[in-house]
Amino acid sequence: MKARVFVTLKNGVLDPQGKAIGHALNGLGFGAVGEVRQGKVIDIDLAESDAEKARSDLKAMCEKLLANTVIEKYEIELKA
Amino acid sequence: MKARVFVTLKNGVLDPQGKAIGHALNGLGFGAVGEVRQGKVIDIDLAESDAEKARSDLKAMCEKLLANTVIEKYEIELKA
Amino acid sequence: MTAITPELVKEHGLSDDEYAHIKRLMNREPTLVELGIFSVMWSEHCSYKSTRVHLAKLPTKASWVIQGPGENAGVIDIGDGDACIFKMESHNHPSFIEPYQGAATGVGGIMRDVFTMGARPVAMMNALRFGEPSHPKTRHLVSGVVRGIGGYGNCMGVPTVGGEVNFHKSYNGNILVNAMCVGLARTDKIFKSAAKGAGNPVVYIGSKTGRDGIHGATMASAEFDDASEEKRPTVQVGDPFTEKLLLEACLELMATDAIIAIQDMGAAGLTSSSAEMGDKGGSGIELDLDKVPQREANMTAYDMMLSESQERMLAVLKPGREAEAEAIFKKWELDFAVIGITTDTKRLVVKHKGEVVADMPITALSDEAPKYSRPFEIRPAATGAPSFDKSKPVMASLKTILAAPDMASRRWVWEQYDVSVMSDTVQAPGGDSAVVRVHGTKKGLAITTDVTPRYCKADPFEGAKQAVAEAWRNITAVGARPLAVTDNLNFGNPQKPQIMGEIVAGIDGIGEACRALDFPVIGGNCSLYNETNGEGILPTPAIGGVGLMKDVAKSATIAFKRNVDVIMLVGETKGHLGQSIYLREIEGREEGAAPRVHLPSEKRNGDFVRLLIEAGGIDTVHDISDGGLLVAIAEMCLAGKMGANIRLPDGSDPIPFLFGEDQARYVVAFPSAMSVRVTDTARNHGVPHVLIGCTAPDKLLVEGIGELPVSELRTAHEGWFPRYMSGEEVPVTN
Amino acid sequence: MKSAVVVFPASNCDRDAATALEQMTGRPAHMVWHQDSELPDVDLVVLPGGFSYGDYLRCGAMASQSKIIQAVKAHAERGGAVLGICNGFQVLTESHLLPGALIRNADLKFVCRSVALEVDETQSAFTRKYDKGQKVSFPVAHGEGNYVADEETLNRLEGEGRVVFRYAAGDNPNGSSRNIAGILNEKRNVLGLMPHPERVVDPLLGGTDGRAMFESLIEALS
Ligand SMILES: Nc1ncnc2c1ncn2[C@@H]1O[C@H](COP(=O)(O)OP(=O)(O)O)[C@@H](O)[C@H]1O
Ligand SMILES: [Mg+2]
Repeated sequence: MKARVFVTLKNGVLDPQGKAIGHALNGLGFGAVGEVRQGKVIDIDLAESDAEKARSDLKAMCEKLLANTVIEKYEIELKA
Repeated sequence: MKARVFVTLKNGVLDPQGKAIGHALNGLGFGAVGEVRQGKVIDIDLAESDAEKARSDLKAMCEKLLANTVIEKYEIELKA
Repeated sequence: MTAITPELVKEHGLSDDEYAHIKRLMNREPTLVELGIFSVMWSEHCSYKSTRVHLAKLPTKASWVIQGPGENAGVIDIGDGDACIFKMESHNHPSFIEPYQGAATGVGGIMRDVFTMGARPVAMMNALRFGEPSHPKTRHLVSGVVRGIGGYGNCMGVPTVGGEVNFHKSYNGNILVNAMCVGLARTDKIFKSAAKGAGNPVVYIGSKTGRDGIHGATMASAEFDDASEEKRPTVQVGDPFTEKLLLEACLELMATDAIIAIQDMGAAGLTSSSAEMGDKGGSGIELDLDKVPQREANMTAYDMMLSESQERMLAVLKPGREAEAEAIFKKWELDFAVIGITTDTKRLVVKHKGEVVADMPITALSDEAPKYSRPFEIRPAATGAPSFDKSKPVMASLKTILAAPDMASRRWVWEQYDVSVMSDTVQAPGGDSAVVRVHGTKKGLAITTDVTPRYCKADPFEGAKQAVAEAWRNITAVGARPLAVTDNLNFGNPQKPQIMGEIVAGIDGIGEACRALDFPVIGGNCSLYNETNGEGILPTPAIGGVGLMKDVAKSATIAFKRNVDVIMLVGETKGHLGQSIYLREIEGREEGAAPRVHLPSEKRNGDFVRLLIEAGGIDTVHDISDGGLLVAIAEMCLAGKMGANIRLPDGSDPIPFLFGEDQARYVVAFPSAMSVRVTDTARNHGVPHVLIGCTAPDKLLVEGIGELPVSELRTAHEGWFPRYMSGEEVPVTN
Repeated sequence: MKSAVVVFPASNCDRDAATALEQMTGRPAHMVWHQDSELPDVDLVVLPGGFSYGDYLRCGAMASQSKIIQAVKAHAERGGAVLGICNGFQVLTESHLLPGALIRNADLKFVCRSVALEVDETQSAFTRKYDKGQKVSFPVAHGEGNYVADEETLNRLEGEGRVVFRYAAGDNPNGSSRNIAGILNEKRNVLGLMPHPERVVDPLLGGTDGRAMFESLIEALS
């Protein structure tokens, strides 16, 4: 099974990278660009066929390691 | 309009981060974890109502700035 | 089996004659894998086929040289059982394609060259040349290269302590990224690459092999990889984390006596490392590719032999020591595999999936590799003393020069490098040489990289001499004794007689200067075919120099230190403006003869300056290079946060005197009480010298000419780089 | 004072910390491998600077999952002193031994230079030999030293005198909230800071302003 985990900054947490990207895009002439936030996407191959189990494992991985829940939130997406 | 851009390493390009994360997850007891690849997700607020135009702008942003097309590929997702 | 067509031969960069020679050596048609192996081993990069005959003329010996050119890096004896191991290498082309990864893997590669010999890297340098600032790619390249160097070196925990940055339009489409690594080992613990003896296990350590940077990738992807949807990226991605583990694991293994030979997998990875180890050991090597740790599925033998995946090493162990070695690499969580064995056949035999895919005499890859005496044409050197406008205001010119892209402070660059990790950096970037203490002792290494490409363009021979002389001078200026150099010869296409002429003259110039200064060449690297649209880059033979001082506490720095110190100019000033920064930045011309280096004067003046520093009490020295005397003094004011009052000697012509780039000169400052002793010593050594003023608060004043607050000079000097990089300013220069 | 330095894969200021400790205390520090589950009997544990696990994912994240961290937590729990420098500070926030987080420098660049700091708090084992408000100069060398925490946490840190070092006004190298350079835990026995005190104990290497931190610890813990 393949899983995709999104780790993004919580609202209100400063995002220097996103800010810099937004600034650079405006500078390149993309005037319609407003706020930009950057996060991580982590693609994981999982040798697990039970979706329930996979989801609960992924949740544990996020809590333990993949996200710093002080400043980040996460979403889990399971694929095929 | 909101857009989400995924920037990930092309296949075959070494992903040191993904490799280290996979290794760490295995070490934490998540034995089912196989290959891990890490990429970026960039969320963009766009003051643009024409989806066509938005998509072509986003493509230009990816080519120009968001993705390093020598080693990275990108996907664009438009949301309402 | 794939038939070897003429197209395939051509795509492998081999000429018809070369291919005919291969068939003779093999007594048959090579297999595709063998063709690939020949193509990389006979490439310019691995075989030095255009330069070998000329490089042989360089002086490489001295009583303190333990290892000259020929191993992964050169080694010198620095006393007390300590050895210093260093080397410089280019990563020009990859850095232009992908500046971050190109520069990062360049740093990683040169570090492996040094630690494969048993040394712990202790300092990094980087010599960078970019296109003109107004070129649309330049800013992006500067940003990526500097981040890449920092990204890799900082993670490794090795301080990056200096380098060079130049901008010139000749590099618009072909930047130069030369990185130098300096390491320390014990003289009795130096590791080499000769795989002596038969029946010894060949082990693979480090990262897994992927399809990174495979040569002839266009061909290969069509031939063997119809399944893959994307064109294979030829860019290698660096993994400094793995390299750091590899460093620690190798040093741990080296502390045992299990290793017979070890060699990093650099360009042409498994191929060149195994061929070179077999060649040097006079043995054969048999590899079983099924045992190679692989990152991707379905890798072919061709892929594996030609892969340039980073962070890998090949070692030959004493039989029976495999388990011990494996335990060390397991601890550091690195791949370890026995992938072959040494033999007494002097052949490289490669097996894959039960088949022999290559079986070739190793000498065919080394001794039999082509060696060319290419035709060359030595272009006459530029001559003449250019005219200049005597009425241009000196102080305004000084300010302009200090803010010129080639002269502005490089703080923006070096602040992105960890300069003080390892707690031995006595002099960080900003001075003449970096000074790094030998851990746990009072001794120090002085390290510099130098070359002035515009001189080399005007006069390849004198320019190359000057590069060596300037390196020697920079080391001397901190009070160290120059010991040896590594070079990085960056030139255009050697198949053009004019370019080949630059190469030959350049090597001759280096040779002459190194001989005269007792400064042997112990290693180096050639990067040829650096061209933009058929135009060669400025000839750029970068010189990395290393020197030794007995007591780092005595090292001199460029900063003025006390008010009313006497300022002395050492060396003869004729006011040479040809090819000077003044001429280029103020008059807008690059012309005239390059300054000549009179090597005996260089040696005499430098030995005198070093003597002063070593005797103690003299702590302020700066050599005079780009920009001439007034620029050197301004730099000393800036570093010392104080000013100076300068008086021109009677009868001197201000502009040539203040901005001329005559060689073999230094500025020295000391308390007036020492004047008599210093001038007497100078006289006794026959060293031309003149007292030209004294230090002062806050202002740089040239009597009868003008003055400027040091703060104003600082704004000019510090401002350009950050402003340019933030995108505010794109000046048109050179 | 007995001390230990934890070595994570790709720590790179471990030797610097050990050298400074030995120079200041006269005895060698124990080097402790991250896979070990026990600490030797020491007064001070140092989590050194560097790039543990390459700083991949997030700085300090993977190191915070190392076996030894349980022992470090127990040591702190018992009142033992813990000093996290640079990457060590990041490990401490990732292990929740200290509040908040360290994110990318505001200008996104790695920065290595000497910065001016103010000692804000001298009521600690780490800083008792400094004067309150004293200006000192330590080098920084990091890409992610931008301290963030919610307002409540920041107010609490300030209110409880747990902000120990601040970047002097105008010399904040990373955009850190309220110029915070180093903070204490509630029990005041765990200090994390981005600047490197261990790089300023030798006059030949750019200053001695870091010595007072080691002298404070020696006095407090011996
Ligand atoms: N790429 C770089 N990385 C680090 N330091 C650099 C770099 N380029 C220049 N520097 C530093 O800036 C200072 C001035 O450089 P340069 O003018 O080339 O010196 P010099 O004329 O003495 O050879 C030196 O201390 C040098 O080490
Ligand atoms: Mg100099």
